Amino acid sequence: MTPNLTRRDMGRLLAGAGLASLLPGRVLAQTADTLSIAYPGDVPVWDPNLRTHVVGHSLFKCVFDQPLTYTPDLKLSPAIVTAWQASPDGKTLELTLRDDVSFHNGDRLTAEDFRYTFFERPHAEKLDTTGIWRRVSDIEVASPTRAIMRFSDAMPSAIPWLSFLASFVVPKKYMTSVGRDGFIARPVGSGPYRLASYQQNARIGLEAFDGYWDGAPAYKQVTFEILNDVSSRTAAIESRRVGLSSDISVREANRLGQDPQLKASVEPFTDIYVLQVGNTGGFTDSRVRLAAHHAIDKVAISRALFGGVAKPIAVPAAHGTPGYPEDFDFPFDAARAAALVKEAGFSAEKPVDVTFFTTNGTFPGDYDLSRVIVQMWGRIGIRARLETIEFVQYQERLRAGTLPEATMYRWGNMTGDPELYSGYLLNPKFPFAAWKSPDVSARLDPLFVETDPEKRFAGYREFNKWAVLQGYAIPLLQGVTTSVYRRTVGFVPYANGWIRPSAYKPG
Amino acid sequence: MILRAILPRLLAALMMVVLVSVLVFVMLRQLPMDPVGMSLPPGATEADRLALTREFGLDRPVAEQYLRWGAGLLRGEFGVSVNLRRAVGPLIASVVPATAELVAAGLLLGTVFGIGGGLVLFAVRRTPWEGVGDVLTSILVSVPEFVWAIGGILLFGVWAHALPFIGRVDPQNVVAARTGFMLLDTLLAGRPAAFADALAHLALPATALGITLAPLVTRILRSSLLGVIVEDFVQMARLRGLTERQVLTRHALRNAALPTLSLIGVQAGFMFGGTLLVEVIFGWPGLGNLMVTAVRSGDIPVIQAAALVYCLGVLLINLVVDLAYLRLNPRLRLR
Amino acid sequence: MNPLSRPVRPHLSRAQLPAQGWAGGLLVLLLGIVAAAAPWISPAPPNEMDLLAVLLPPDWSGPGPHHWLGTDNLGRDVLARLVWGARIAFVVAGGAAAGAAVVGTALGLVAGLLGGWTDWAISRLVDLWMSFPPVVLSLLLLVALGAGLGNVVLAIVLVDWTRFCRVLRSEVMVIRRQDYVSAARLIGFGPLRMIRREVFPGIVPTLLTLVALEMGIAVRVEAVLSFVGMSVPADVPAWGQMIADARGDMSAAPWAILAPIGAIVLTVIGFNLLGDGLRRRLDPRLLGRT
Amino acid sequence: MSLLSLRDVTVTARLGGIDVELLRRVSFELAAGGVLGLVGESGAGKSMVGRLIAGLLPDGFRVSAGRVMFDGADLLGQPAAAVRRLLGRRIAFIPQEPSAALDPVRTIGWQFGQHLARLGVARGMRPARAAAALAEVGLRDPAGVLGRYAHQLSGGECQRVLIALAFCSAPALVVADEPTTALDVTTQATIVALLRRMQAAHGTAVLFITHDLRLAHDVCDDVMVLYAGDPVERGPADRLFTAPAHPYTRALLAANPRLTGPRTMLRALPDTMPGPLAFAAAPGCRFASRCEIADPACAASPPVWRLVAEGHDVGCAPACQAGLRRVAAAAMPAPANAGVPVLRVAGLGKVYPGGWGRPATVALEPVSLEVAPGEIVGIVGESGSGKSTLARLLVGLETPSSGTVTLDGTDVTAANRANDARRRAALQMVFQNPQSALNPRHTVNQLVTQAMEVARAPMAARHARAAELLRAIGLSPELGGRYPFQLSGGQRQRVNIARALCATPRILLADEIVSGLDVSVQAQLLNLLLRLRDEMGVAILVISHDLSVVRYLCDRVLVLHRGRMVESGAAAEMFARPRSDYTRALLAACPPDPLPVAEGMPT
Repeated sequence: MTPNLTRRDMGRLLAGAGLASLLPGRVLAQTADTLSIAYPGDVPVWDPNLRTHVVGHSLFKCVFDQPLTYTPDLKLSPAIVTAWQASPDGKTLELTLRDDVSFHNGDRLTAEDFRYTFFERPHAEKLDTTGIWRRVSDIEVASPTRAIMRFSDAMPSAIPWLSFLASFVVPKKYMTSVGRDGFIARPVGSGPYRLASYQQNARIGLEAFDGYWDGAPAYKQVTFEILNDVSSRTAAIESRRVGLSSDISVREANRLGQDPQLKASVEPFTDIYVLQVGNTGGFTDSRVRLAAHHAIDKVAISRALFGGVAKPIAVPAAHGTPGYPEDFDFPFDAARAAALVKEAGFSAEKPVDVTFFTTNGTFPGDYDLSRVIVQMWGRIGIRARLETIEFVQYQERLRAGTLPEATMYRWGNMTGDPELYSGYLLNPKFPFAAWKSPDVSARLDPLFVETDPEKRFAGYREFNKWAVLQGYAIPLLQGVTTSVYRRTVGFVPYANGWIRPSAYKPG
Repeated sequence: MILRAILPRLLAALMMVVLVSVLVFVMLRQLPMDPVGMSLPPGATEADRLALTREFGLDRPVAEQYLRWGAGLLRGEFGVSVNLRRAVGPLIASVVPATAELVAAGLLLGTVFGIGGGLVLFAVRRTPWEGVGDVLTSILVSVPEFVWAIGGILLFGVWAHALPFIGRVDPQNVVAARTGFMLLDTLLAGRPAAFADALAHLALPATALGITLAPLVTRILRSSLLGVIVEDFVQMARLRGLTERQVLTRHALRNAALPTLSLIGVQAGFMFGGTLLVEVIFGWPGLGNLMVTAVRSGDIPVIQAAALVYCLGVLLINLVVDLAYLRLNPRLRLR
Repeated sequence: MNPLSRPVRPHLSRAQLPAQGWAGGLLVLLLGIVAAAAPWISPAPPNEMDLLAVLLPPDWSGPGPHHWLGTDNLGRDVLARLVWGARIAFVVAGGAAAGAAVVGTALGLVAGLLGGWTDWAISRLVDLWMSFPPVVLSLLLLVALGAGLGNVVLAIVLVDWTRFCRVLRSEVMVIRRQDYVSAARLIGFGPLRMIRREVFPGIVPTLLTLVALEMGIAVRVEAVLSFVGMSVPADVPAWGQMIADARGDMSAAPWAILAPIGAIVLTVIGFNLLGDGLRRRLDPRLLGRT
Repeated sequence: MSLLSLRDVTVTARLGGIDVELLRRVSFELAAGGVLGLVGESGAGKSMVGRLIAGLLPDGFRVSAGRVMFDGADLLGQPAAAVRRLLGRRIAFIPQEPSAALDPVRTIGWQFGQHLARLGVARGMRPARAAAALAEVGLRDPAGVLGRYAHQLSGGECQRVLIALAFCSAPALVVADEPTTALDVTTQATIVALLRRMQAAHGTAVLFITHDLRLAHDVCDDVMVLYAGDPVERGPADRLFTAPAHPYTRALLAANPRLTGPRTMLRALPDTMPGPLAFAAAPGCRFASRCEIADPACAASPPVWRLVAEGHDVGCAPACQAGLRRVAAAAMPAPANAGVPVLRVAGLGKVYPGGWGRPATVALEPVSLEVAPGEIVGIVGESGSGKSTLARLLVGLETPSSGTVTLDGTDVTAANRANDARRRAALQMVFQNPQSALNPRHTVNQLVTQAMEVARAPMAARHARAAELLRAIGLSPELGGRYPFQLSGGQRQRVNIARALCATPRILLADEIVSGLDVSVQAQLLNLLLRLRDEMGVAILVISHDLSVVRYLCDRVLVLHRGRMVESGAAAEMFARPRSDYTRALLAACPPDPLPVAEGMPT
């Protein structure tokens, strides 16, 4: 930071200023093996275990590796961990690690690093992973390629968690030698890319890691341009200043998709829009809650706001994930909704008053969605006072248990696991639950320790149906992930919304 | 002598800094947000929350929190970001040059165009063009700056494809940050192409900023010139045989510069804040983006440091303008 | 003495506003009429959504009811929102300007008349306030206060009272030095009568000018606050909110963003021209320095 | 051959849609090395002549007829650049407001250097040349002055700098436009002396523009009198002031209070000079409306020049030739008999305490005086003498540091509600500048009855009282509905006086109430004060820097100098035999009266 200018520097300053004025216009350099991506956010900090950060996940995933990963169509797939075996009581998990994985600094990745990442670090430092892996009592290093995780209580969700937020393997040797601050300044992972340059909140320069176990990525240079503003991201691809823009509005994506040089990927993914319901005010009456659900025309909303791409959901889970009961439907039925409201003693003339919290701009379309729902409710006798809050305030109210009747929220779950949907969203023991009633815990607690995957999934499907029929949550739509890119980029959409340049191949 | 003029102003500015820091601190304690809550991982318990609250010292009385913070400031420590878990000082230091560069460029553009406009309007006084100029400046001041920013992106960035509008420099032109000022760094790296690129990146955001300043400068300069030009000493200069041009350059401009300078001082302060919007729109990695992110995530240590830096910037600009004013206006100087 | 120098006419009622001042006044009047007549001239309720008719382009063809300026992303009639938005603009502008004027004038009068340490304290308070960039301050205030029409007005008042205070304070100081104030004192005027009869009438023209300018500023600020997502409630059709709503689709549906931008720019121009006209009639140099 | 001559120069401007001749057929000759005075009241067009010569008439003003010959060439026929080349070289100007005529943000040295550079003086020579020029005008420490700014110099010093600037190119002609008006009496005298010395030393011709008859008489060889853009009379100064031929010149002289000779009533012209917009409607003699010997033909026919004596001619309508009436000067009313003093001031003084590191300032050393009912007492002093401080102490706008003020036997020194009321009832002040003293937002009626507003008097009563007061001060009650800006300067000052009279005070404190007013209006107001004294028996404290005004009005005089009373006593005694050095210096600084005392006034 300290300007330390020599006389030679001054000479350069002057010469450069003179030269620059002679230069012709700029040239856009985008060669075949470089790719720049307009992306909506930065990592909080270059320690992947420190914070669980949804937006930063794709970025971490470029530089770091996860034990397990997902295929584009959301199949759990081996990564550093090639095989896993849980004991029947769910208290041990045996993992086999690849032997050909090395970190960017050349060190080999072994079970020691695994133990360090998922046991030593969470217990020694204050990390977000501390809470996640609380139930890990030890990790035994059986050999450099074999690790055995031991749990104090069964943790069936350990498998999805190994491919979820903050679960990135970090190099023990390097980390302990340079310390956390040194690591953050020069992060070393085993991912497909190494961090070449970094400007906080602005630009991340990545270089392909030739020694990557899964083969060096096709794009040798990848730059993430951090553009928080959606219209900037739109303009960035429209003007071809980037090869790929992620997370822009559905309509703009469709419009840009018409461009012969561009393609748009507009897909539903694992995030879900859900109205979190509070056990308060008018919503203490289940008839009103159910009426509120019946009154929402999800198909029309999807068509108007998301070009029909966002799939309506009947339970708080995405279609195609194990917890989704495809045989179940909760229909839009304004007449039935009106009847239920009437049964509860209200009507369009004498409406039930509720408060409705929404964020504005925290999630794509959040505010629009909320306003449309308010109008739909108004027709059947639920008069909602819409209040815009900041995301922080949401968190604060959620924790304090002072959320109102309804709150608009988009729940993210890139694993598709049902526990990470309704398991967290409705469990009154967790801070994420807006609805608090004991009957939920009674049904959820067994599922949290159920080790048989099939039983577990079936249990969640039943739980989801039950919860919706109680009106404990009002699921709305799946989120939509949008990307617009040059035709030549070779983009691969992921069902969980990941942006993974290492998977793209120019052509 | 200079010192005797500067010292009281410096002391006043210092007092203002202390007051501002108190105000920032107290105001932020009123915000309905829980920085710790935002910062907790999934599965965290109430005990975790309390532990983190203690760690950040948020359980102490506000006065004590302030004293701790203030003591830290004196040591050059701004605290630790709740969300990013790193020292706020270096974080701020890494973004301030970008904002400063933007403000400087905006000020330069606004002032240059403003003064040019003022001279033109002065030259066409009492002609029909004066009315045209008036209406034009009225329109210029009336359009909010974010409209200019969006319009600039659409027009020059997307449609004409002439200027970049993302960040400070293209990826292939990234150079090592030595001063943090991209224009300087590119030159120091001896890369004129990168310098030109940085300049091009600066064009749109700086214009969006400067375009709100220019008409104000134009107006004040014009009206000051109109005021000065009827003063006795200007008439005397004419009576000594000076041409209108000489009268303007030798006497009128320097006198009219005083109110213009005051205005630029006040507006530069506003402009410093105006960068916030422009930075968000142009993805400019400066203080504004940091601040907005921090507000979104309830990161109070960052918000209060950023707010303080904004105020410091304004106070610094005011101080500089004050001193320049002092330099230009002998009537204020001590004998 | 120049034979042509005529005494400056101090009366607003006899004001000869420059042509632009009239143009500005006319524009403001027109918008005022639109705002007042919104219930009668609006083609549709401003918040009525039609999810089957989102982002329809402006339609002028054939008979029957049209969306003259098209619809927005929620299928609301842009013209209807524009017309009702004029009301909000006037509420925000009027409320903010009145609030800032009351606070700023009161403090400015106190500071200018009492002088001494009171003046010192108020001036330092103003300095302190002004060291916060307005955008930053209003952002913080709105986070603290929460969104809402009243809070938008309050935030603008809290940010902008300093402008009134500064200008009017110096104006009061000038008047206080006038001999007619001493004369009135010698004749036996008490402080209140002094303010009411001698001082206040003198600052009224400046006050009016400032109010006009402030109204323009308030309309702008409302747009900026909406832009960063902190403004009026969902069911209030404000222009700034319209811009924010239309921004995501501005290439696909430019009418939805151009209409409110045009309305804002016209309104602000109207207030500014009016204020400038008033200002030019009074002292072209005093106000410009603030 | 004369250096500068104007031949029938007419300046026309378009005002309010009509062409107005602001100067009408002005002709004069100025010989090399001579001094020509242009005399007239404000608005007569004197300054326009200067601007005309410089070719710097305001936009929209043009010379519609005539020639301006300078050094054998017609200035009007030359391109602007050619005329400009003469400015600052052959033609130089000395301004009215010296402090405002120097660039406030440039040093004197810089401004001098610029001028010398234009004159072609080599860079290295300039400081020495400038210092020499400043030394010539009698500035001590010329080198020091070069490094200063205008605001660091006194008005007199600024004027010396400007005179040095004007003379450093050895110009053939210097136009001095009211060069001493803004200065104190004693400074005026030194500046005039300097100007004469410089003029004689350089052999420069001077066009001396002034409103001050006494000064013109003292300084000029020849004088031309202007009235409302018309030259009315011109001739050698001595002759013109001893045997004025034009009724206006005579009226001016009759309205000018004198420093010597018997005190007689001034004869004031009625009304005021018409403004430019009225000119167009007066094709004939513009003075006709105020002229006591005018006949109907005057207003229709333009003046005709006729020679009165060698080098002395008068421009007048035919009526003038009919002859002049002679009126004997009216005697002054006898001074009122002194009774028990209504105001008694004992040891009144004001010291401003010093602040951090600043010494205390003595604004007024203890002063004592008494004023009897119906008496007029003058307080004389230059700026900074403490006379305004004394006034403010008396009325209670400031609190004294020492001494007492007693009104009608009651001590009202302490500031409290009861004393304020007593003070208000007995003592009222007329402020110097009616522009500032009359709130422009109130009507005349409201203004003059302001005192009744506090008592919440009904409107009808106020209107009645307003009419009464307006009549008393010689204004038509019809003016009551007007605003101050709709009145002339003299009328405003009358309103100002009427307001002070509303509560029928026993003492009126008149602070410089005639400074800045034209002679004819001044005479009206001075006579008004005398009449008020006689009719109402009010005592008047007159504060003035003008000795002739004080001599005319006052029975007793107090002289203040630098916050100290240096002399007090009966007026007649003081003017005849001043006791203090300062008073003597003051009197010596005044130009002598134009007329030999014995001759009397032809009118």
